Amino acid sequence: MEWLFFALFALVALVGSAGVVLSRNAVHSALFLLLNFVAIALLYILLGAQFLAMAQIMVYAGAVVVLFIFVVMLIGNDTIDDFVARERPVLRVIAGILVAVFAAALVYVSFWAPNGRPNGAPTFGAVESVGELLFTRYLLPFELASVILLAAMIGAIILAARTKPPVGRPED
Amino acid sequence: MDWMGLLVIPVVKGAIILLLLLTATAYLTLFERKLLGRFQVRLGPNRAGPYGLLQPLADAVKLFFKEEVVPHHVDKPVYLLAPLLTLVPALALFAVVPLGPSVHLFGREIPLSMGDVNVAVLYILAIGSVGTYGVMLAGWASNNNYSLLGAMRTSAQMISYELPMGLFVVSLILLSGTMSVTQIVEQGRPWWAWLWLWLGFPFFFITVLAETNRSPFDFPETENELIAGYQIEYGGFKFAIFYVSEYLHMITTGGVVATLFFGGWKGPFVDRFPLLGVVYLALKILAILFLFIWVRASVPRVRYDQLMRFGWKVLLPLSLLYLGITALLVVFLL
Amino acid sequence: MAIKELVEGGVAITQAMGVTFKHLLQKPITVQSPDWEPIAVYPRFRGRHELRRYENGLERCIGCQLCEASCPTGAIYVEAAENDPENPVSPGERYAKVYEINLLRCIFCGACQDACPTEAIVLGHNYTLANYDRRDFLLTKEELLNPPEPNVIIRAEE
Amino acid sequence: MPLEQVLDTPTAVSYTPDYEGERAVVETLRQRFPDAVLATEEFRGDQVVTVRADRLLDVARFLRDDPELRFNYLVDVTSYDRLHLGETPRFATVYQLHSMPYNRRLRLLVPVPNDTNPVVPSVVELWPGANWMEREIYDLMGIRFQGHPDLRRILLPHNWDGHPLRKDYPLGSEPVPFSVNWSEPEFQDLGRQVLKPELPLENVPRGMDPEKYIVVNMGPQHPSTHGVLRLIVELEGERIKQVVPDLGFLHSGFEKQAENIRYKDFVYYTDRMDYTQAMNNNLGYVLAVEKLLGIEVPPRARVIRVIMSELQRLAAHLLWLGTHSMDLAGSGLALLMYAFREREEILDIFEMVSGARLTTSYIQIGGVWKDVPPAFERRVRDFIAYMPARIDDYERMLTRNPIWRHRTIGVGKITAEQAIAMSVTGPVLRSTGVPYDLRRVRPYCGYEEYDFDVITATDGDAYARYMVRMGEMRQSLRIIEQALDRLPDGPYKAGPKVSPPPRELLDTSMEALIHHFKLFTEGIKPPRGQVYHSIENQKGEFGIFLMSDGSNKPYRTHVRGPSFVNLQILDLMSRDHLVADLITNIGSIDIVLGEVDR
Repeated sequence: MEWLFFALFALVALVGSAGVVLSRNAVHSALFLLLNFVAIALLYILLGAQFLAMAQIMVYAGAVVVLFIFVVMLIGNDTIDDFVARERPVLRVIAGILVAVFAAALVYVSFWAPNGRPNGAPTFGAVESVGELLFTRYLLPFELASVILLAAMIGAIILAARTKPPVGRPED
Repeated sequence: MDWMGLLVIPVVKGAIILLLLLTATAYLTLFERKLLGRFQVRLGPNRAGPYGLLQPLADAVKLFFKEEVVPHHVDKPVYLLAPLLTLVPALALFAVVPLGPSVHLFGREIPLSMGDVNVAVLYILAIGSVGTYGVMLAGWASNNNYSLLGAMRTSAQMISYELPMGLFVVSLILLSGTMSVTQIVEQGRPWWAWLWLWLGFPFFFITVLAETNRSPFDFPETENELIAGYQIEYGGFKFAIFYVSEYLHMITTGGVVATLFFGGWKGPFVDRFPLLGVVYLALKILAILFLFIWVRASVPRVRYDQLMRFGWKVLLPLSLLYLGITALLVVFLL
Repeated sequence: MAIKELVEGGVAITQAMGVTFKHLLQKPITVQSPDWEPIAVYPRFRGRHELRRYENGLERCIGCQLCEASCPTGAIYVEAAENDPENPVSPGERYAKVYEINLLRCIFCGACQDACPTEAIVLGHNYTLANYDRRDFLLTKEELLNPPEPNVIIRAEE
Repeated sequence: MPLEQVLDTPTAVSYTPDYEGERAVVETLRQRFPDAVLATEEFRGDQVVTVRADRLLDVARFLRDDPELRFNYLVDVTSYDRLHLGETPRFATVYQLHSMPYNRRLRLLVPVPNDTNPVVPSVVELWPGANWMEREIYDLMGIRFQGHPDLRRILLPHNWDGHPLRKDYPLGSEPVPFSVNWSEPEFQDLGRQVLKPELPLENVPRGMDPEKYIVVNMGPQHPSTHGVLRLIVELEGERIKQVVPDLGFLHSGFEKQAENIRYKDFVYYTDRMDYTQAMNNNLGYVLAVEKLLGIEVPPRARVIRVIMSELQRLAAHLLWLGTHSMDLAGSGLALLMYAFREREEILDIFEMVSGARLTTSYIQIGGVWKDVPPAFERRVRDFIAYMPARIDDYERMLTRNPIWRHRTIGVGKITAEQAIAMSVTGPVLRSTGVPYDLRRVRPYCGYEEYDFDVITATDGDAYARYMVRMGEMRQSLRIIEQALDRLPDGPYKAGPKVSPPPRELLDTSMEALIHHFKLFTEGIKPPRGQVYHSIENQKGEFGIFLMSDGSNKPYRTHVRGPSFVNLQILDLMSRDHLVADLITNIGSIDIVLGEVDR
């Protein structure tokens, strides 16, 4: 029974990722990405990692893709089409490199990497284990990531603050 | 395989809950119109059936038999997908709300909730955050300046208010020590914990109003500015889905609030008559819905930029402060 | 400062909610017209036109066409004719052979009833004037002489 | 249209009309501009100076800027066509000026030199408020204004043929269907006509860039434009770059209408111009006709008129409060119904006295239509007794409500100088701190005898306008109470020359019957001349310019509507604000499209 669900969700994830790259419309791409994220979240649930699944939906579906769509809505579709059309040769080279890298990764994972469920299966993906790992083994990357995010946030605030403050009631 | 436990019971339970939920939604529209009418010293709908009880049916029939129009300038797949994307999260949210304690039926113990996930609180937040899509995509796919403005407002609003809401919920998790909604309801709390919880309730309620797009934060629609915002190009059945989702969202959020802050199904004599729990929960939800409508009758709408400023400059610091104090309380008192 | 504002705002909103709650307990002001309750109007209410008669059954209208002349929109049409002395329609020399009012043009200003020297044309109390056909808005003399009973309560002026 | 120039307009307001000073001003003009002043005239207390068109700007600038004169407020600009008067040249433009610090009024007549291509200099550079008024003249009379920044048609479609207010413009009409002509072909398919849909022309106004910014049509079908107002709004995100109002969807041509009906018949039309102001508009028109006739009305009529006028002001403020708060809140806010409940009470009183709730036509030439019924006084006293508590309730819902304050404070802020320069009147002007209220400045109906305050605020924003209107409601109650206390007995209308004689007399007095017939067939015939009279209605200065050629129909009737003039300031108010503020601003200006579209 489990493999049936796995096959289903994996297929959906694949269709989703194919849709991301194949659709010409940026919002459609983002929607396919959403589909992909949801499918992957479901795969996490199959693995018993409910917390990861929820985090996946909350962070990626609830925030990241929303922001993608928000940006696309703000700048409009046309600009993206122009961008693609104009810079196609460069993009092809970059895309080629990326495809090569990912293909190599895929081949490595499929044939040489350790397979199956990670060890410590019962607590895998539970809140406690994730929290513990984050604050012990992966403390440095965790802190680095937060510093980078903080820097990005400050940068965004500075960029945004350049525009006029909203009129209406003067600031208290 | 335990077909009974795995398939039949959840399906039957789901069907019953769905039916109840949809009926409740239909009557919530009547409840709101009646109540709003009384707040405005008028009667509200009273022509369809006794006391207007058939009004939801009349509305439904009207909306079902309307011509289905798809304007030629819309992005058709997304345009059609958007109403569903609002409906599904609103429905899914209710799955983790425990309706009452377990009942014994046909020699089985049946918990009165769809699923008892141990990360239910996170589930609520996650599903709530997905609810943005319907509105946002509806606004974008309609290809209309007004709906686009509505969609942009909504997405910004929902993202902003999810943060303080999430932080309040985190405080709650700290206080309860669990992420399972069933356990949050069932475990006892010391009196100071209740008091502290209720102190934070008004602010949490504000974030809930913003998340459900209720007045005074009803920006996506803002009939006075953006006419109907994201719904402007929708009519008939598709509009009905938006309409139902909105009210469904109110009920499910009411259920979540009642569960998290007011002890869910708990009340006197529940241990002897488990089904009484459902009644208590319904009453608590009703009280919260009353509050929703009361606020709507009483205050003007906040302006969009002020809403954002309030969210980021007042609610977010407040929720952080609340979280900090909760942590201290938990460490020293629990 | 911010906290003071927050508290004051909370108090003000609570006050506003208090006002609405007070009204929740009051009796609704809705008048369920026309199905269950009639509308109360004052005697001077200017509704659908009526032509009056004297006690003895003679028509008050003497066909002087003053109403037609005073109408600012030209909604009245009067055609006068000589009374048959044997069988008079009205007490004067002449009477209105044709008397029509086009309600689609009428603005219910009451100039006709002010102008009428014999108080023949008056604006009655009927306000339910909706119809399905434009022709039905053309009030003939017959309809004016036999007005329908309006579903209203007349309020006291005293 | 922004106000580029720095305005050093005085904002003080004098409450004593200086009629002597007006004569002195005419004398000053005569001496200072002997070549420009063609003629002077005094009629019914109005000072009229005829000025040569090529010297208009010099004279006007002198009038505005001279420290002894300071005619800082351009009340009205209009025009007339003298074709049927047999005078040359054919067209003339008319400027009503008011000096706020000295409380003097003056009318400038400017004969337009060329009959076939009439052009006069524009006064927009002196009084920016002249903009729409001049556009209206251009549209309806075909006089062009040299130096006008944006001379386009304003009310009629841009491809309209001709200028309707000219005397030789054919008067369109449509026969009224009766049974005698019902079978005529033109009535055969009445009500079944199917008009071919025509797409309106795409007209993005000059200076707007739909490629770069969002350009939206707000209206003509929009819930918050209070009628068929179309605003073309250019937005950067939610921020407004500019607003261009497109008017005329409800244009009914009431000025042309007025010229072709008898004096008394136009009273019924004044109800319908601004349907929230029936009593006040009746009063404004009737007072102008009475001024033209040179008659006084009996004291009882005067007091009844004051009561009605104040009740109407109150009713309209309530309507404003309800709709404005709903604009800012959505249909849920219960305040709308509370305000309407009280307004219904006032409409009940109107129904009691006049037989109609909205289109009352109660105030008639020479007095009022009928005496008030016996129950009237008690009814009004009841009303003014409980009303203050109700106003407290409204204030409890809004005045200190943080959301309401955030939505209105600082929104649509204008300065006193801007408001005066744009000819804005009423609560919008008073909210900037200028205590200009015609009930005090140019008292009519005996307003000088009443004790009331002119409510002002200082900030000139939407909140200030709200506070001013709330204060005015309370003042109206005060005035009504005083008026009830002094309601004298006696006749309620003037003699049989202007008002129909009492009905009882018709059966007994032949003379009364003759007067009755004469009044209803011929009407009244005022002497030749022209007057301007204005009153303070709930929205601002409502003025009537009347010209009589001695016949029973006015030769020219011009209405100076406060909604039309006040709406001009919308663009100035709304720039750099957000979309939501545009709604606030429209609501806080308080317009009625029936009058804006004229």
